[in-house]
Parts: sequence; C-alpha cells; structure tokens
Amino acid sequence: MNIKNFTNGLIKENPIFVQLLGMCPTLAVTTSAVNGIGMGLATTAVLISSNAAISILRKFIPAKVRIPAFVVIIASFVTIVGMLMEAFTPALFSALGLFIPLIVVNCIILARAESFASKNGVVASLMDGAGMGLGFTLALFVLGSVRELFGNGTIFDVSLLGANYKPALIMILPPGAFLALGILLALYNVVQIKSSK
Amino acid sequence: MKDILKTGLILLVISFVAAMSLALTNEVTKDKIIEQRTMANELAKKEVLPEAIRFEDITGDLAIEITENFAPIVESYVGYDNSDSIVGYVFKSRPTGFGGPMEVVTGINLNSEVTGLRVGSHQETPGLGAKGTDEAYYEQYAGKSAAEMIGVSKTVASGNDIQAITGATITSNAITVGANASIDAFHMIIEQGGVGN
Amino acid sequence: MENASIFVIMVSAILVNNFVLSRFLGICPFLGVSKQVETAFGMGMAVTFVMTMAGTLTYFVHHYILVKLGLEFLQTAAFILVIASLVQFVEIVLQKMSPTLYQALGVFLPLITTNCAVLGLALLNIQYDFGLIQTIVHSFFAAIGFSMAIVLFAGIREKLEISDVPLPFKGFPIALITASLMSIAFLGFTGLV
Amino acid sequence: MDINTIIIAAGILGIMGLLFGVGLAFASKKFAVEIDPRVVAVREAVPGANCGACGYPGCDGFAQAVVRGVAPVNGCPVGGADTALAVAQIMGLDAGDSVKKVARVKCEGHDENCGNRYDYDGIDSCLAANLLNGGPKKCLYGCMGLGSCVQVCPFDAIHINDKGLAEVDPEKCTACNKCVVICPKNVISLVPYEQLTIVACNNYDKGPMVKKNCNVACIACGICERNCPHDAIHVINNLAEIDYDKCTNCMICVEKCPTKAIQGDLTLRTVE
Repeated sequence: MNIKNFTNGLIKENPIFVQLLGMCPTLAVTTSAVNGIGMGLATTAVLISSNAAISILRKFIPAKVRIPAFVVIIASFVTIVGMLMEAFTPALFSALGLFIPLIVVNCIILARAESFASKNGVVASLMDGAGMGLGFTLALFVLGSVRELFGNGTIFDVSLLGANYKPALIMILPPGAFLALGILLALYNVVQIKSSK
Repeated sequence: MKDILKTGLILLVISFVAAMSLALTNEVTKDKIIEQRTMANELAKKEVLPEAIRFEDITGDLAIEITENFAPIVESYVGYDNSDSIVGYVFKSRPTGFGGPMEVVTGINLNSEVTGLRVGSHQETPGLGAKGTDEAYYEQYAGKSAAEMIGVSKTVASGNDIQAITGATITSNAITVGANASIDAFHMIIEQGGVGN
Repeated sequence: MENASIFVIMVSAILVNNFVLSRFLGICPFLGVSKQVETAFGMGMAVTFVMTMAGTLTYFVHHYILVKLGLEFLQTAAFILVIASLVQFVEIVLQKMSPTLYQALGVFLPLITTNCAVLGLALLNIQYDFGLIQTIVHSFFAAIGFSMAIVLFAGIREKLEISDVPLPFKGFPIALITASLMSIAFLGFTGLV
Repeated sequence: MDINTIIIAAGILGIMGLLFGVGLAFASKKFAVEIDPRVVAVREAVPGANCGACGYPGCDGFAQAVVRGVAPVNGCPVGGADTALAVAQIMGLDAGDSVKKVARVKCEGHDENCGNRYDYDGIDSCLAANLLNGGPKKCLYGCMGLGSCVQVCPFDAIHINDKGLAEVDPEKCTACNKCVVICPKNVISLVPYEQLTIVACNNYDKGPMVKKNCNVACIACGICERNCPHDAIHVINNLAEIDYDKCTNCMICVEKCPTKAIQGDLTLRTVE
C-alpha cells in the first residue's frame, strides 16, 4: 500500500505536471538543471520531515487552527535546515542558500500536509512526502534542463548546441518558464492520451 | 469557553516548541555562521587586494564621513603588507540590485588602480543577475584605473568601461555604482593624506 | 527605495514589479482559481484583505518585537504564523458571509497562507525598510496588482474555454502560455519607475 | 549559549500562538455557521453523482430539500432502495417502497426493419439530426442511434449496439432519467427491473401508415388486447401499452403479435 503512495507522487499525481502546485519556486529557480535539482532535493528533505511531523501531531491539532499549526511547523523546519546548512555545509549552502527561504512558501508542502499528512499514518506520509519530493525534483530537473538548453545552449554547463548557438534569452527570463512549462504539460497530455488510447 | 482555551493552549505549545527549537539551533549555529561570514569576508578582501596580508577596519570620523557622502559603502578597510606599510584600501558597498540589496567588495591599491571586485550575498535572479558572481564578469573590474569613473556598456566595452551581463543591466549598473563609490571614497582618503598608520 | 513616494510605490507595485507577472510570487492560486472571473475577483478581494492586514501586522511584529529583542531569526516563523492566522480568520468569516464564494475558492483559501505573494510581500517590506505608511500602501497596491493580474487572466481563460484549442493544450497548458505572453507584456513596464 | 534569548524567543512566539489560537477559536465560535448535521449526514448517504435526477441542483440541494421536508425520502432514484432507507433513518421517517426501475429503449427499427429517408452526415447527435425534419429514419418516432443518450448517461449504462440502436445495460442503469429526458424521440422509458415484456415501439400513427415505414411496428390491431388473460395491455391512440402492475409476463401477447412489436424472451416466460 505504501509503495503506491510513493509512486503516486512521481507520475500519476506529479505535483508540477498534474497538480500544478509549487509554481513559485519552480518558475523562479529552474534557470538551470543544477538549480532545479538543488531546489528539488532541498524541498524533498523538508517535505519528508514536515509530513512526518504533521502526521504525528495530527491527533492533537484541532481543526480550527490546523493551518497556523501546520505552517509554523513547516516554517521552523525550513529555517532550522537553512541554519544548519549555513553553519556546517557552507559550500552546499552557497549553492542552495537562495532556495531555502523559497521553500517556506512552497504550496506543495502545505497542500500535502493539508490533504494527506493530516489524514494518514506516519509511514504513509513519509512515503508520500518522498514520492512528491522526487516527483517535484524530476519535474524541476526536466524544466531546468529545457530552459538551460534553450536559454544558454548548455546542460550542466556542458555546451550542447555548439558555440554559434544564439541563446534564446527569453527562456532564462521568467516568461520563458511559463512557456516551457506550458509546452511540457502539453507534451505530458499527448503522452497521456496516447497511452490511454 | 473551555475549548477556546484548549485551542489557544495547543497553538501556544506548538509555537513554543517551534520557537524553542529555532532558538536552540540559532544558538548552536550563530557563532559558526558569523565565523563563516567573516571567513568569507576575509577571503573576499584577500581576493580583491592580493598584496595585503592584514586588514584593519577604518573607524572613527573618517568611517562616518565615508558612509555619509558615499552612500552605498557600509564598511572600509586598510590593507597592510608584511612590512606593515599601507598597500591599498578595500570598500564593502551595498547597492540595490534588481532583486534587492547586494554586497560588492572593491579593492584599490595605492597607485589608484582597482585591484579586484567581488559580489557577495545578493538576491538577483538565478541565471541572470546572479552571473555577477561569475569570474568572467568580475574579472573585468580588475586593472581598471581608479582615476576616473567606470562606465557600463551593453556592447563590447572599451577604455574604462565594463560589459554588462546580458539581460541583467540593472545588476551590472548596481555593481558598478558600488565600484565607483569605492573609487570616490579612495580619492577622499588620499586627499586627506591617507589613514595615519 | 526606502524614501520612495506613495505614487512611485503604487506604480511599481501594480505595474513595474507586479507580484504575479514580474516577481512570480503567488502563482499557485493565480493558476488554480482563475477559471471564472467571479471566483478570481473573490480571490483577489480575499488576498487584498490578507495582504494589506499581513503587511501592516508583520511591520509591527518586526519593528516592535523582533528587532527590539534581537530575534531576527524568528522572522520567517513569526511572519508565517501571523499570515496563517489571518487566512484562517478570513476562511471562517468567508464561510459565514458568502458560502458560495467559500465553495468556489475551496482548497485555494488555505493555500493563500503559503502563498508566496503574502510572505514575499512581508519580507520585501522589511528589505526595503519602508515606514509604516509606505508599508501599508505597498501591501495594498501589491494586492491590487495581484487581483488585477488574476482577474485579467480569468477573463482570458474564460474566452479560452470556448475557443478551439488543440486537445493536448486544453486546460492548463494554454493557460500557462497565455500567462507567459502576459508576463512578456508586463516586462515592458520595467524601468518605468 | 545564553539561555534567556532562547526563553524570550520561545516565549514571544508562544504568546503569539496563544493569542492567535484563542482569537481563531473565538472567531470560529462567533461566526459559526449552523449547518444542520442532518444535511451533512444525508449528503454522505447519497451517492453524490450530482446527476440532478431528483430534480434538485446536485446532492447538496437534494440534502437540504430532504431536511427541509420538501423532497421525499426516496427522492434519489440513483441511490435506489438502500439510499432511501439510509436517508429515512436519518430523517426518522419510513422509506416508501421504491421499486427498482431501469431504462428501456422502445424501438426495434434497425436498418432492415426501418430504412432511411435520406443519408444524414451531420453532427453525431440525435438532437441535431432531429432538427433536420425529424431525422433520417422513415419512422419519425423511432431511435436514430446517434447516441445523444450515450453522451449524457453519467453511469455508462446505455450504448449504441451493432444494430445501430440504443440499448440499456440493466445492471448499470440507475434510472437517473437523464437519457429519457435528452432523447428527442422519447423512445426511452423507465420500466420496472423485473419486467420482461415491453412494447418495443413508440409509433402513434395508424396501422397502414406505420406498416409502410417499419415492419416491426405496432399497427394497433388490438390482437394483444383481446388475448391478454390479465387485461394488462391496451391499445391507446394506436400504440399498445402494458400496465406493469397487472402484467405477469405470460407473454401470450408476444406470441400473438403479428408484427412481433412486443419484445419478450419466450424462454423466461412464467406460464400461468
């Protein structure tokens, strides 16, 4: 049963392609594949820990104040992760540092907390958190590499389109993020339609 | 009435525990973070003024005078070589870039030549303004003469100009504002016969 | 930015760095709730109330509590607590005042809490270290910018529903592409202020 | 590691938490919306397909109507007997005896029996075809087989069979009435689930006229009416109609009918 929770987040209910949640960090950050992965992993870590914590506490939190309670838990997790990283892993922090505050406002975490963790057991929530997190990372990586490829002709700073490729700067700019995601979603739908036929 | 209090208490407990863990991590990591920051700071000073091996903060009324009439500069240091004679000056300025305030550290040696420039913490958009931290960009400032202002040109730079980052002119202008402010401060210090060492 | 006049803040909050279309904050409700113009307008009003109140409250919390006691690290958690409670309050009041709008906003009401726009606004107010008046004005007009963008977008999406869009593009993909065209249009405003 | 900043920090956030907690709890009490718990309970008991067969805007509308006493307890055809029972218990009334009904198509006019007057190549829907002076079929009352009913059925219970006529799958059909309402020819009607004999024709024209258009139509000859031992079938304005309460499925009428317009599987007949 739990494996289903895990795989559910990857493709079937991929947070970006299907649920269209967590857009703010997605559009802001995926200017390169590396940023995408970095953001994805940081979010996965926070998602797993906050899902677990919330599903443990779900019995004590009255429905009337469920949002403030969940959100305080998530915010403190994120700040703690941020502080620990800044202190003990400066190199990683300099790469991911920019994304940490962005995670706090990531809609996926509260959405999963609200719709899943607050209703299911700890293990299921952990699996769901991991699944959603990896689905998110996967989607960010795909989006990041597409934007980086067209934006400055490279993936992981490896030039693929040759030197005289005139980078389409729009893909790096925020509007490009909408464009890339829109087209990727359309491709995703085409695949869904083909497989369901 | 009772359950109003109960809800309030639960939220109190949750926020209390959250704040407690936050404060604890802050305590544990506070000095580590300051240490990291000063180290990074030292590193940055070293990089912009390689000849200097020791730095002293400029304090007293000279410091106040600098921060007053050369707006974005927040801190300035004097660089000494191993024979304790002044080698140059380092200025840390905080101009406002596209995403918000950013840190620019500029080093100028005694024969009024910009020895180096680094961009510290910033909130520029990843992949665009963030390119200010790339070597290819900040290397342009090294070697520029401090006798006159540094200009920003969108196309290939000539003379005392530097080439702006494509698609991030606001960031390039902000960094150059920081550099020029340091040049002005440098001239002011020289006119006053340098810092009595 | 800190001594900017009210007019400059207004123009910059609504047009130049519009919260949705140039700063890219608050995209989840922007995409999620913009199917009809009424719900979008309702969402805009709810967000305006929350953002203006949140902007002001977080200003007081920051200046009179956090800075006074030197607890800057509490900033994110405290702001989020304020915003979340405000949104929960709006949810309760809305359920009572207009159940239809409550049904229409549905899951997106709690999502305003983690809405990047609200927290982003609070942090920006601190970053530009605005005075009280400037904070209120900035919060209000940022929310107006958000509502304007979401209502415009809903108008276009309603047209899209009845237009002949290729099957894989139906629904969100075409909405995203419209949003990208809108944000290119808003790029034109940069440098206005 | 000075303890008092930790204490102060935790205290501040704790107090803010308390303030907001009490404020929210108080607000939720003051702004409490009195939802009648029974409405929620009825809403749970009803299948929730929002199909509107009960005549109310979706299940919420039906739930509120039942609690206000306006809608009958067994008002939800889709839920059938068990939902009616559950709702009745919630409302403390007795559930009326609701007989399970199923939709049936009263037409056998496929291509061999009833040809076309013109070739219809328009939009694939009976409603559209019907606008073109009554549709392509010779008989203006028969099923055109273009599937408007299929599109509207929320339970995937009705399909166009290989003979080109709409056919209902009794197991899936929940008598939600949507197909009956949408069909422009009114050729579908709700029939008790156990009823085996039905008049498979919907034509009100006189005998000779009908015979020209379809060779399995009811020509209102009245043989079935004269032979039925239970007086269960009568010809009303040129079309035989079965009174389902009296009919015992003895299927004498099926045998006697000269044009085989009455449908009934002879093997299942209950000889009486």
